[in-house]
Amino acid sequence: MIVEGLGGWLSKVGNFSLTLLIVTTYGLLMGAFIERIIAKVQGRIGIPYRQPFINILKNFFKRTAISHGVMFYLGPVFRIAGGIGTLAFVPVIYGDEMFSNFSMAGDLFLVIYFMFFGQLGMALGAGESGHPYSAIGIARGLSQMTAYEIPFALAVISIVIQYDTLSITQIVAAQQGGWQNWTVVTNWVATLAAMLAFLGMMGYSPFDIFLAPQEIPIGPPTEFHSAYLGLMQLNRALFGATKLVLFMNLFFGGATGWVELMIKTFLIYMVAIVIGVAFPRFRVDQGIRFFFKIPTLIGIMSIIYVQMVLTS
Amino acid sequence: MTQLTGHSSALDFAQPEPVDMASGKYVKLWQGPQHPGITGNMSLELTLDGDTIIDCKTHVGYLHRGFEKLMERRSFIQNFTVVCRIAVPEPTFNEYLYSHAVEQLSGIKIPERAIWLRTMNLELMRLASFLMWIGGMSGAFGQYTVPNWTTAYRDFVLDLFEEMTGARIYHMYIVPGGVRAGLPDGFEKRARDIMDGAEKLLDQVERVMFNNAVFKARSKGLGIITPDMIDPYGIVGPNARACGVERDIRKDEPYLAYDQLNFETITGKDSDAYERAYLRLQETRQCISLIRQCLDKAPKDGPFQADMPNVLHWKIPAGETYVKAECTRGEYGYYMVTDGSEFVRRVHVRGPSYTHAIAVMERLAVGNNIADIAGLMVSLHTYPPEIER
Amino acid sequence: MNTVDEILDYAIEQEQLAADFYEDVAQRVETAGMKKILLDFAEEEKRHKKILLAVKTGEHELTPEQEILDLKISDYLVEVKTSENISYQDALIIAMQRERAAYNLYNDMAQKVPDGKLKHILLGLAKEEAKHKLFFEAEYDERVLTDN
Amino acid sequence: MSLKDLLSPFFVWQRAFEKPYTTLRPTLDRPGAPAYRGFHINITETCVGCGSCQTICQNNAIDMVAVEAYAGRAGDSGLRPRFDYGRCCWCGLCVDICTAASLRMSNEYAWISDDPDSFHFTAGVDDKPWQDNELGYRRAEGYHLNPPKRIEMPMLSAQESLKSFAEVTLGYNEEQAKKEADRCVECGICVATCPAHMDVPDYIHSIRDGDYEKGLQLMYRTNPFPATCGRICTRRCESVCPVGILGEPVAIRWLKRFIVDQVDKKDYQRILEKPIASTGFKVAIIGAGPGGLSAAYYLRQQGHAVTVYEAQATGGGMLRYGVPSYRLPDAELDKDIDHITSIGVEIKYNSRIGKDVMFESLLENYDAVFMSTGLSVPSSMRINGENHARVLSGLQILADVASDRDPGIGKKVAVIGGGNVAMDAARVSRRLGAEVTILYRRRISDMPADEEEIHECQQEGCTIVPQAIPVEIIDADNKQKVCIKWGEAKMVDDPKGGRARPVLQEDKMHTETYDCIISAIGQSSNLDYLSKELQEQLAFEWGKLTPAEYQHTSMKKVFVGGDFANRTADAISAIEDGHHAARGINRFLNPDFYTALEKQEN
Repeated sequence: MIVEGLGGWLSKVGNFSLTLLIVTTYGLLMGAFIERIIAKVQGRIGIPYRQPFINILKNFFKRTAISHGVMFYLGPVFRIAGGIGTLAFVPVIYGDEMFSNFSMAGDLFLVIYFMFFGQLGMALGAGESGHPYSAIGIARGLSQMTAYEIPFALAVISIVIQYDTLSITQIVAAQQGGWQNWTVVTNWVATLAAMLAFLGMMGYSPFDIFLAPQEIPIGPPTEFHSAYLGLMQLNRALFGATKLVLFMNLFFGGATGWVELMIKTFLIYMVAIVIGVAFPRFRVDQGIRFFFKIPTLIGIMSIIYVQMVLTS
Repeated sequence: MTQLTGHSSALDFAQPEPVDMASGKYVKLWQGPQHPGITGNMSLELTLDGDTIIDCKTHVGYLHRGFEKLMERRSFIQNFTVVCRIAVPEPTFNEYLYSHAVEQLSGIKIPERAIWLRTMNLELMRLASFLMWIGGMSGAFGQYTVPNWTTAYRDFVLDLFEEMTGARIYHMYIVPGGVRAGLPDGFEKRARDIMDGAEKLLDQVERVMFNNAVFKARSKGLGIITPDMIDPYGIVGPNARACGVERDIRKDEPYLAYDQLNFETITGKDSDAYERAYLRLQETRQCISLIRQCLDKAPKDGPFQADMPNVLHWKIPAGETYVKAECTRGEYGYYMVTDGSEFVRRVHVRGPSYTHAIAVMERLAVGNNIADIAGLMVSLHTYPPEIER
Repeated sequence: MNTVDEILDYAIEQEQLAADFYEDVAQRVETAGMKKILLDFAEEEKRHKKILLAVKTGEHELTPEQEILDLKISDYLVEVKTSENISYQDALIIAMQRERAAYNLYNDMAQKVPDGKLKHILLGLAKEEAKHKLFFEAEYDERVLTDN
Repeated sequence: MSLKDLLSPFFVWQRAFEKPYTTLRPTLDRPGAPAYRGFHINITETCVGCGSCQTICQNNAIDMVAVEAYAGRAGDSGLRPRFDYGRCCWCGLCVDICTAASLRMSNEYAWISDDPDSFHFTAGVDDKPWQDNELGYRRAEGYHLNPPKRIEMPMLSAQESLKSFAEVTLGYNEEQAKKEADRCVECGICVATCPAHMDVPDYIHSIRDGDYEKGLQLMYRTNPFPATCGRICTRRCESVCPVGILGEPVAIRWLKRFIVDQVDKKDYQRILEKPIASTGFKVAIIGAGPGGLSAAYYLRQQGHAVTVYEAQATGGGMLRYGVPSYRLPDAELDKDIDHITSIGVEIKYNSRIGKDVMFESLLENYDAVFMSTGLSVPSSMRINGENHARVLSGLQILADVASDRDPGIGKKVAVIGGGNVAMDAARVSRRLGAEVTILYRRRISDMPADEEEIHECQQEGCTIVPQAIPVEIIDADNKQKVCIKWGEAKMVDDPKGGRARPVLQEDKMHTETYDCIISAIGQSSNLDYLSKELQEQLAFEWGKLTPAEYQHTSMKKVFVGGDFANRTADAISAIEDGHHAARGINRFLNPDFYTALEKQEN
């Protein structure tokens, strides 16, 4: 029994490693593809598909010569730990034992925690650099996160109430049997709130407040370099893809195969891009005010909607 | 929202109370000299109260190449390769004004064709500069699509320059005595094609950038210049025109072929960042019309250079002159003193960025959010290289 | 003088005589420079002789078809006599006129013999002399007729 | 916030379905514009190494470096521009100023190399991939940074000039001279070409500065005949002047004349250097022509006592008797000669060596002898009838006119020859009222005379009949007349190169009658004053000799110079011979000083 349990564990770890590899690669490739789409809008040809891989490899082979202290370097490590942690509890392919990862009864809470974890690590690391711009960037990033977490949390609460479960696998299971069962149809109010939060989460215009190079150029991508920058880039692909998978699972019926996953995640991603290339960036106060207003309102409405319409 | 610490209005020039940094309430932040939100190597020393700027000081000196001094040690012809570097995005105005000053002092009269080619060259430069500026304005507020379009189109204009002058940026085309060459074969058609494309592009830009909720939210009401600030601050060009002051050297004191071109001075109402941007968009359209007029009217042949002495030991009689032209940012001037030797005694370059980026910027920045500094600065259209000649 | 060899022998002898002539004049002129020039002329004649010897052994072919430029300078110059203080101009005139005489001689002879090997040789010799004449005439044109 | 403002931005997506602005491989897909100012090309064969590119470069990115292959070429400094691409700003001024239009730019703009030294290269010499590029920046037609046309010399009109022997050229005024001086690019190629190595760029510079006294000082360093040379110099300098490759060369001769014209004769003593203290050595000079007097001047400057022996009644030699006064007025020649005598050179006129004074006695009484007796005997045509009484020598006519004698040429004359003497004889004849025909055996372009002289000659109404070979002089019916028979020539190219040769066409003969025929086909030397032994000892070859270093002959004390000792036979060469011989004589007289100096240098 113990041996069997250990064996199961080991195979789970192995399976997760494979998932990790696939999701990361997919994340990088999709990143390049999205870059090319943005480039097309901007009238350019864009980067080759291999570019994200080259960037990461190059950065990994670089060494750093300066030190800002241990926490500074732990920042990116925390960050990727957050990314891997998030993925670890998100079932990627519904109904496939191999790609269900460590999905369990309360994984939704865990995932939301992990999503926050990386950001906090980053905040500690970048804050360690001592540059005022870093502090400003972190303050901006955290305030925006707080702002979009509210509608997102409200939306999640709404679907938790709707499906009466905290397990992502079960939420996906509840949406099986056709598109009419997807949350986006059954609970479109929560989906709307979550998708607005998603815009903030992805950090494209008009919510790229914490990256804003014209305003605070000394943000994390400038402060970190060499392998640490590589870790961050890797995380961006991994974490981005994981978030998409999570959104797909929660609102768009999950995926039963890789092709379905790719199509769905890509389309979800495109929501941020379609808006991102068209608008300039909000000022930080404008951005936060935005989330506190409409999305939050919609989030509250979604709970009311769930209570009044769906569960009654 | 614009609240000036220690100042009652923009025209209050009293020394402000020093900020009590020891209180720990404030943060000092250096925006620049290496900063994507600054239009060149320049630095703004910002004192922040939270996200709000309560004091702004402009620091220059990072870009000092001493052109005015360099020119005193170079012959008159050699200088013409130096001056274009004073304002990188629009070198041609420097070339023209330098050449014009030299011609005035040495009594050279340039031929008709050179006058037209110069006018066209200056307008093409204005177009290129405005296209880049539109991109900068858009980019400063985080919209990255428009910059890609306009810089691409600027590149097409630079292609025209490349054909016409042999170089993309430092054209060195307007030489004392005239211009360096006539137009190459087929230039006119290509120029007209690009003008048509640029016109279409500007419509697109207006639709995407100016009819944009977020852009309006960011730029409206930002950095208002009132008409009574114009004279005390020496504000010129679109910045002044945007608040309704009709001031354009092309109209007021026509030079080159401007008196033969058909155009009206464009003015705005309230000079905030949006108004200034919109005014420049209209001026960009006007540029296209002027270039077309130049293409129509410029003589196709004839000399393009006046009779010149041997430039290797060219001496210019003692004298002094001030010449000016309307560049994209307003009045650009060259004050030149010669002493009869082979070298210029003194050159002073008056770039509009000096007032715009220092006095005006320092005053307008106060009370604004740190996020708006880049947009504000770009909306004033400043070029740090011309502050430090 | 009816065989090819005889003609060639005659021609070779003539060249030798010319060389002897220049050497003889060289003995009599007073300036060293002029002496050197005349000895150069003699050398030139010896070179001609060598060519003819080569013709005789068959190592060299005469080319009667070849067109040789005739500058016709010597045709209209006065006769010059050799003397102790002969000038360079005069020496050249003498040389030109000697070559012209030889050319005329071979040419005339060629007119008198029937077509065949002999005629071929005679015409070839005439052309050879024409070449020599051109050499001196070109020298005259180059050095003497500078301003003219 | 209107709905339009929310939706309108989405028009950005329109662009996504259009062709991108960018290209995949920019440097390959998009070559530079045809007139792009890219990397430099230098056609080193046409380049003369004037260095104007180096002068104009505002960044000192160009250095002129010696290139073996072009060393020692005539009219070529042997230098070629080397570019330092760490400094170059691709302004193209070097292309604009290039006098030979050899420097240009390719439209190549991308160059990657891991060898930093390869960005420092001599264009056209160091192999670069763009050297044969057809496209790139060239100087536009009609664009000049240096006026291509020279300032016209004010001259008497042809009608005016025919009336008298007054000087034809009037000289620049100050404004004209300064303008012309301005055209000089100060390359110094002329200095190397000038036989006397006059410091041309510097004295032209002194004109620009308005410091004519300095200009005069500079000229006297190498040439004591500036007034003369400023009028009649054969100016080989101008033939190599790089400004003349694309335009007209700088009028160096007229500028030289301008300087002299600005300085009054009486100021010469004050301005110019005085001789150093006497050395006690005595030097004899035979012939008061340009060679002899030049040697006399520089020897006197070195403190030696100098005596010049001259057979004629006045000095100047060929300058006085061979050059008509409408080209060189006597007063100007006197200006030069007077300064030479004013520093203490003694000239003994009417003293013919071999008759009045014996050469041997000079050898005995002087420490060194310099001979410069020139070419004074007219060459003969060696055609029949040449000794006819109405066949005159050009030289004789010029000498007669110079000495105010009537040469008696009549009303219709033929001049034979294409040199300067022929032109002078023709123009003098025109002034004497004759109708002149010039017969020349080659083409006009082959004439050895100055182009200017040929032009002026035609202006003044002389008829030039080119490709006319005189073959015989025939007695005319009248004793006062003479007939000439001449044949037309056709030009035949020399297969070995060299100039085309005229070949007489015997079927195209003409016979004309003239009042006289002036033969001007060259001169040779008259060495009658030397015994045969001496001629032999001095190694004269057909009237000429080639001296050793410093104009030294095989005789210990004897130095030679001037027309009979050089190939070029012009005034400036004679002047340099004299100067050079003066240096040689000085070394010869002070051997210890020079050996010590050389030791010091080594």
